[in-house]
Amino acid sequence: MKLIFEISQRHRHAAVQAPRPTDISLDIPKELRRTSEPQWPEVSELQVVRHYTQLSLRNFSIDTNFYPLGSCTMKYNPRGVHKLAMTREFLQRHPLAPVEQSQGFLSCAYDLQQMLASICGMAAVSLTPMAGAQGEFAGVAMIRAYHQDRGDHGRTEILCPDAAHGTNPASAVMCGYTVKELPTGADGNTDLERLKAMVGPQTAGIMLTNPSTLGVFDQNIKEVARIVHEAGGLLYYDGANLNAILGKVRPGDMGFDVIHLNLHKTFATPHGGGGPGSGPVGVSQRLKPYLPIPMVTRDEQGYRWLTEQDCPKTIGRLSTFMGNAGIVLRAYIYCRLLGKDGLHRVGEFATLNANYLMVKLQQAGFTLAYPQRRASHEFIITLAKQAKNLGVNAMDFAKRLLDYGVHAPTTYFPLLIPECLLIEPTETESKEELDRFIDIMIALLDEAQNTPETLKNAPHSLPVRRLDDVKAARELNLTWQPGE
Amino acid sequence: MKLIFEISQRHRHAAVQAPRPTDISLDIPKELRRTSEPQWPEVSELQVVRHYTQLSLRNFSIDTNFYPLGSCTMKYNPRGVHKLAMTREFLQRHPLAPVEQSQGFLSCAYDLQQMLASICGMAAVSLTPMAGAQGEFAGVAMIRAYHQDRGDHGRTEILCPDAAHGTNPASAVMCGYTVKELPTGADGNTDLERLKAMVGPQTAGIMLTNPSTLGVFDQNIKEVARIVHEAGGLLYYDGANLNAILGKVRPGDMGFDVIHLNLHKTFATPHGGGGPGSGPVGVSQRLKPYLPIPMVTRDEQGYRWLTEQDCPKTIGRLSTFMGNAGIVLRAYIYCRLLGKDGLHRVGEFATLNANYLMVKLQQAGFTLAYPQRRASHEFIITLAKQAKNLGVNAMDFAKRLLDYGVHAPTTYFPLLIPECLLIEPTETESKEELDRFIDIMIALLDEAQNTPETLKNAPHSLPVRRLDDVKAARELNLTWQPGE
Amino acid sequence: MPYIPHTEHDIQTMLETIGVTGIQELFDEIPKALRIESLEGIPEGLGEMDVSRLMLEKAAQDRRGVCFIGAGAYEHHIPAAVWDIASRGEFMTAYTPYQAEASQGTLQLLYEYQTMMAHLLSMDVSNASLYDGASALAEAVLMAVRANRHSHSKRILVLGSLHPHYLQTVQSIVRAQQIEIEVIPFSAQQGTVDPATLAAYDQQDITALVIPQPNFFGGLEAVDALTQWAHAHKALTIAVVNPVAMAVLKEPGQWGDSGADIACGEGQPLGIPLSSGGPYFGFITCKQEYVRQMPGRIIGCTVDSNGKRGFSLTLQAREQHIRRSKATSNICTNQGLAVTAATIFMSLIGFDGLKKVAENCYANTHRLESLLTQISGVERLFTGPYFHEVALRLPCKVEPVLQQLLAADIQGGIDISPYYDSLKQENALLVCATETKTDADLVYFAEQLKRALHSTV
Amino acid sequence: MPYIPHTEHDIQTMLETIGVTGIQELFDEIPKALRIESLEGIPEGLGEMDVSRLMLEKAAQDRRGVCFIGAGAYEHHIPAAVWDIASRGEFMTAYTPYQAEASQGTLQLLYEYQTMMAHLLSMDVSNASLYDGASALAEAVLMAVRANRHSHSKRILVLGSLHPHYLQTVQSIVRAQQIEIEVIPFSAQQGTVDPATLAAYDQQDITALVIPQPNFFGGLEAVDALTQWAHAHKALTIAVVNPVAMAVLKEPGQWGDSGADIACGEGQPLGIPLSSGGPYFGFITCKQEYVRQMPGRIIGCTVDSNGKRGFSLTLQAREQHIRRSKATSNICTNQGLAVTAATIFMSLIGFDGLKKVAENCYANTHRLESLLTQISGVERLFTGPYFHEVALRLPCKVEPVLQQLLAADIQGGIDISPYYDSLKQENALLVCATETKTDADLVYFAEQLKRALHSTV
Ligand SMILES: Cc1ncc(COP(=O)(O)O)c(C=O)c1O
Ligand SMILES: Cc1ncc(COP(=O)(O)O)c(C=O)c1O
Repeated sequence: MKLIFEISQRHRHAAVQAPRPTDISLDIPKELRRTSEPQWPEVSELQVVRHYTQLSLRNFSIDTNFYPLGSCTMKYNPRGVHKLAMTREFLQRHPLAPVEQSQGFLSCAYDLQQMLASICGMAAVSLTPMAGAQGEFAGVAMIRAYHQDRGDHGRTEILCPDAAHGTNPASAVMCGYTVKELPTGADGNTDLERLKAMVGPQTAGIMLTNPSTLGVFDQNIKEVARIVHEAGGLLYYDGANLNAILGKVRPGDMGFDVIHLNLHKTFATPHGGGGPGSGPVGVSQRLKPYLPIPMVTRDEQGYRWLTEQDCPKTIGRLSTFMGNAGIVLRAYIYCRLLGKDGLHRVGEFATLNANYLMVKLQQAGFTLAYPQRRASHEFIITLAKQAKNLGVNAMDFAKRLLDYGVHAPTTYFPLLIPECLLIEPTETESKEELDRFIDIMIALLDEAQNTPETLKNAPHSLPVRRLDDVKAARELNLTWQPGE
Repeated sequence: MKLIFEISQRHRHAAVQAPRPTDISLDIPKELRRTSEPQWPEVSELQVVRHYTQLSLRNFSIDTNFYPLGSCTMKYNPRGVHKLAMTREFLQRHPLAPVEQSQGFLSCAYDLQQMLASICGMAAVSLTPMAGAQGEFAGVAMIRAYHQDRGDHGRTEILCPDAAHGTNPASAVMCGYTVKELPTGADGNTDLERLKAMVGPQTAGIMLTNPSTLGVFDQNIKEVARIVHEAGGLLYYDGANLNAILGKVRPGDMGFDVIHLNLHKTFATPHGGGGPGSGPVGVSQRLKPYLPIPMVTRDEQGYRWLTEQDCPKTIGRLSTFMGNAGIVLRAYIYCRLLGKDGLHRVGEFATLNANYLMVKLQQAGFTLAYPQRRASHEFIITLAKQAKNLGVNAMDFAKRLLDYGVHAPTTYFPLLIPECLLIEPTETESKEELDRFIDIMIALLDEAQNTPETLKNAPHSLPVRRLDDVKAARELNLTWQPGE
Repeated sequence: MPYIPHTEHDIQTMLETIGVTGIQELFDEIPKALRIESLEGIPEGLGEMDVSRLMLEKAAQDRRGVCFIGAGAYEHHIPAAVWDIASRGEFMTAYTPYQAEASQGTLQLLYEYQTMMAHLLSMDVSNASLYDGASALAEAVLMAVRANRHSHSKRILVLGSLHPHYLQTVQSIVRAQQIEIEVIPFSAQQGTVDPATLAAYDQQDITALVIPQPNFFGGLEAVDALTQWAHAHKALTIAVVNPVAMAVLKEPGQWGDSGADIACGEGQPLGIPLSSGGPYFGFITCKQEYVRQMPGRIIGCTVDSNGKRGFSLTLQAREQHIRRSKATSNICTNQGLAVTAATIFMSLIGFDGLKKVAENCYANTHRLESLLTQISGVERLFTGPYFHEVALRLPCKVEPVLQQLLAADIQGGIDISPYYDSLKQENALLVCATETKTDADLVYFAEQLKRALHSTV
Repeated sequence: MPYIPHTEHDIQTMLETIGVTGIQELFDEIPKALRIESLEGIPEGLGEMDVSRLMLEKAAQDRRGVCFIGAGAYEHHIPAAVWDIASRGEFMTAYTPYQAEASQGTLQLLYEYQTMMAHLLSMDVSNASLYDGASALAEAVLMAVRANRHSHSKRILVLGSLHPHYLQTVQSIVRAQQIEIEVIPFSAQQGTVDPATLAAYDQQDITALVIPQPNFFGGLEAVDALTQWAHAHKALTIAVVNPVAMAVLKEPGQWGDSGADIACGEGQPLGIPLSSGGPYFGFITCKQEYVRQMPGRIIGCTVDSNGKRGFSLTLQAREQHIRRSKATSNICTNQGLAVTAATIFMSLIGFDGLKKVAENCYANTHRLESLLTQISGVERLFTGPYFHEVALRLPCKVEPVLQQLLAADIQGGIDISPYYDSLKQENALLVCATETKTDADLVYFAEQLKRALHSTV
């Protein structure tokens, strides 16, 4: 397909979109002014509509495809949530609009803070982090602020399991910590002996997600909490997997001191081809003073902002305004739609779907990473056997699935399981859809045995065949140039 | 693809969409109550979203394809128009809401009446007809009312050219008239001698469109008007082709007494897979008393409705309320966006595109129906030669175009040109798009000569191959039955 | 240039290709005297930004409080997904599906629509839409005249409790075809037609009987007896029904012994916003034997040249583009997009949901009626069961009361006295409370009505 | 069950397959003591209809008049097509394009975005977005520390005229990494930084200099001289710019002799609604030589196994999912959909349109300034050119005046005195009038301000 630049014509434009020319001439010194024109497309409105509509058709999406993408919680995000968050008045509200004309939005933010705190079993929540990773940063920064505030300056390490998501260690480093990798036990639980050996006065904290990215619930969690706390460290909960346990168990009760949530996984924001998300942080009582600002509070006059004046120990501001307010609205609306019982069911059915799929795939001949364990909302199969015997690896399975109209599961993550697929069906998919997926997986197994080339050369039916990533990185072409 | 019924599961539903159950029991006599359940789909919200999104992908549309569909004016309808017409307050306005709370909508309707009247050169406009055909009905009904009002009861015939759209004779018949078909001259103009021979005291009127559906402007129009008027008949203008002459010539000035417009062709309403449209009628002074109600007027208190009380001679009401009000809004918004100059340009560029395409296709070896004439906004090519020599007919060309991602032109209409394609590019398509179409047509000509089977078996790349229309009509299957 | 992509260079190249020197030359076949140079009476064009502002200002003038008006258009909850999907470019900007292979999306959807409507009404077949409820009834009348081979009178009986705008529309549309419309008066006490009234026509040749259910006052007609009478007298039965009411009321296919022959109505309650009266859509369904008399487009299921299932327009020989002056109707453009929305709506709400909607409408209107009739001087105009609309008698003229309610941000129904000679002296108010109204809304209405009456009487 | 498709029958079959008797059993690995039976503190679920009503009530509380607030978020016209297309399910509900073959739509769009941003700023390369303007600057600072091989101090100079929230955000984010932020005071008269002030740092090891253009007060910094100073002292230049202003102001790639090294900023003005501050998107661009230090996702153009052009994520070795603790940033989810909208916006508006937007913003704010400073006691706080924001001095405290304006439905700007010690006594008001304001709006503002001052002073 052509690039928008390649359908551009000099002096064409979508005329009604620009304001009228002004007659005022710009009184700006010459040396501060632009002199050249950028190579932007010059196209008509129909061309724009057609081009981007056509582009959209070259995507998989939840609206068109099943997406069993582990760790990503690709579930149906209600259209009603999106539409209401896009209400004209909400879109038009300036972030610095006076509180007198903002009570509607502020009340939603306030109520969401309360609801999330109670869902997580935490004392307070700040909504400002703009994605999971920024939530992690905020969380670890609070751990740091806590230790420093107590004059406990020797704590320089954060522990992360080897199965942790890449953002965990990256966030810890951004907070000035050294990261130590904690190995996982053969049963998928934390290896308590290794943990005991690794904690000490240098330990600022540990970052965990439970259920972990291995798709199992760490049964030793209370013990882990005890060990880390006794060593003076704090526990960080990566809430990316909250969908698994919504209404079933609360991170605060497990012993965690701080948590971030991914509103774009669990709370109804579609992924938008990469974002935006929102990563609120919740904390136990002792970390409350350090929460990032702004937050919303309520007094006799109504709802108002909490800023650094109200929160002198805050780790500070993480964005120009209050983070991804529109995503906050979506989460609020989603919570109100599902309510107590609806949220409770999310974890149940996400878990039911995952366990069903796991059992069926095992019956179909796939190898589970943790056959002894229950699946949480996700589980792992390993294709190590197929890779070795048939020369068909996890990536080949993934690409071939695309030909069947199913998005590939997460591949090669967590890193410790060779040739793995991390599969998360979510609660919004029907049994028929799962059964269809199982049938396809069985067909793939058959192809792997009989026509392995079909997999190795997949995909066959997409707009492009397998892409040359090496060339992309070697001969960097990141910007279209005229005459290309 | 499956039908929605085929993915249904007993007791599944999109739960948040229904209100809560009530505790009131229905006090309705048993014999008035429903006892059975219809076979409706029972599906989840995600299933609905995915099913209908997937279905949408099996359509051609302006947003995805070039649509040179003669007589249909498939141009780009600005997204801004749609969005503004979908403004919450407009959508929520009840048709019987008091005028005090309706001045916004009423003012748009009023202004549109005025603008359309001036565009057409007519004295007054009623917006109520719900599509072109209902506009025709209203127009002919007014002609009838006029004659009857004058006690002129002997006029029983309406003349329609053989090239007329099927709705013209059908509408005349609905108004109780006999239709006489008027042959077209070899040059595409009305055959004046035949006309003279056909008019008389039995002539109620004539229905024309100019430029005609042959894609040429009837140069004898003033003469036609004189002949019909002298015979005591009135002239009806089918405004489906108004896009061709917007701002260039006004039907009122040509001598027409009544006109309908297709707002869904010329004034920015997309076709919606078959509708809705809107077919306002405009009339000269003498037909004004008969306009269908309701209309909008303005006095000191503001805007208000005109009803049968105000218009005792009206042909009456044509819909429950005021027709397709939302389409009326769209036309108003479109007129305000384009304004005087913008509307003026529509006809110019629609005509430029058509003439360019016509000349290029002729150069490429296609046979024009009227090679001596200018194209209006559309023109006709005839594939009679190809049909005879190569056995490849207009339908084969049409179906094969689909494989190239271009919607087929109108085929086999008007009926008097054998194996014809009626081609209307519209003003919103770029020269590049026209050039691409020309290249495809050349390729098709080549295929017709060298691999005619490719055309005869087309389409090849669509969701279905050529459909069996005979079976569809013979073994009627109009309703899915459970267990099918 | 707004929405026109041509650059100066394009224009020059194109003109050269054509062999003319300017665009004006392309119009040289139009007699000079007829040509105009510019459009008068049209303001200068505005940018999208300015028009947006203008339209939002206009929209603000139409702001309104709680709406208790029904009378043929009903405020219902519309799931966000309905218009989100219906507005996809591929549905919204597609043409009528004449090129079936390039329109399988719309065609399959319409086939699903036909199925849902037929099943909802227990009728055999449905078409793919007509304009709206009133014009659908007009088409039903014309269809009955064609279909009833036993009758030659072209006389149609219509219950007087039919929506007055429907009656007017039918009259406007069938007038020229020598069809006679006879209105049967409704009982002043019940607000419905007593089947016994029909005895007056026992000896006449009647082509069809039109039965609204519920009727204009929300009242419920004795559909079985009426249908039986019609069939006994070789007249066809035309049902005019509210599709939401069909979730709880006996559906036309079950009326009498053999069911109504044609059932039509207004589709608006199925996911279409009020939007000042349109675009809505009319639905029409009938018994299989009358399908060839059906007006409008019909989609059929067939196979492609590989034997694969597909859909296409069928029985086109009924339509104007083939049959011209002998077509069953002049309709061409219909209400496709509204039907697209309605199909998605029906899939989302499901029959179970539709039933809850109907029950809530019923409950709210009955609760409202009981609140309002507790106000002294306010009473029901008629007795008998009703669905989600009820006619009340006020102790004073209706208009001034409605004006006062407006000031309290209530659109309190409509004054129906002007519609009927028999109600001229009655101060008759028609109110409706759909599932969208909360109990607080109902109570607020009652309070405000009390207050308004207090200051008016 | 809301959004859960399982029927009772499905559940039973699935449980049997798994071999458990109930869903609860699936949680049996969770220690009993930890399990909860229900969620406290969450209200009962509501239907979509009830939630819609609730949200519209809340929205009504946020209704507002004309907005003259800027300060980092700007009200611009957004063509309807922008969000109509961006909201298509295929864009909105797609995941991050890790599976390139199934994501060519998003990937090509992002490649087009990168191109447009790079060209707009005359920089070599752009990434695919960061969170927002302030956090983008924080990332730029971290990037500069990694990229500047000549400097070991981790000392960053920041012009004091930078948006105070940007400064705070940078501080929160880089604090733990021993990076020192030094703020250069702005001239009390000009409201910009005099390049001569930098002489104080001539002898120091400076890693980077942060230059906002326009600055927080709308003022224009001497970008050439500042850039020259930085480069002469082996410091990198980080530009923080408003993308709309780039239509008329010299773009970072042209600053000084060799251009800024990194240019970043807030993307909101490019088609993103105000929406309470987000989701917006941060953009970041740099010279080719620093691309491997870039944070966030980058799309590259490549070929498929048939040699056909295609797009994929590239340089992933910089990112956390590959490099983990050694990544250039922790960012993962970014602002994809906002960038989708911005790309469509830029295509629709074109550079010519963007220039008209910028010129209208300039004209409106200058006209507003001239109207307001005609009011006695109101004057400019600083001299010198400004773009579409201007700081004024009022004759009295700002807050009460703003409150009075609110009553006239005007959001009259923000009180910036609290942000700076040097402005504490100044009654400083920052106002902005974008292209969305009409002349009538400006005149109305002036009238109301006059009135407010009259009653306050
Ligand atoms: C387990 C886990 N942790 C953290 C993250 C990071 O969240 P975000 O992408 O919102 O920054 C993700 C998301 O991809 C994740 O799956
Ligand atoms: C020439 C002509 N006349 C009349 C009509 C009928 O208009 P409508 O489809 O709006 O009823 C059409 C539209 O198809 C047409 O092309």
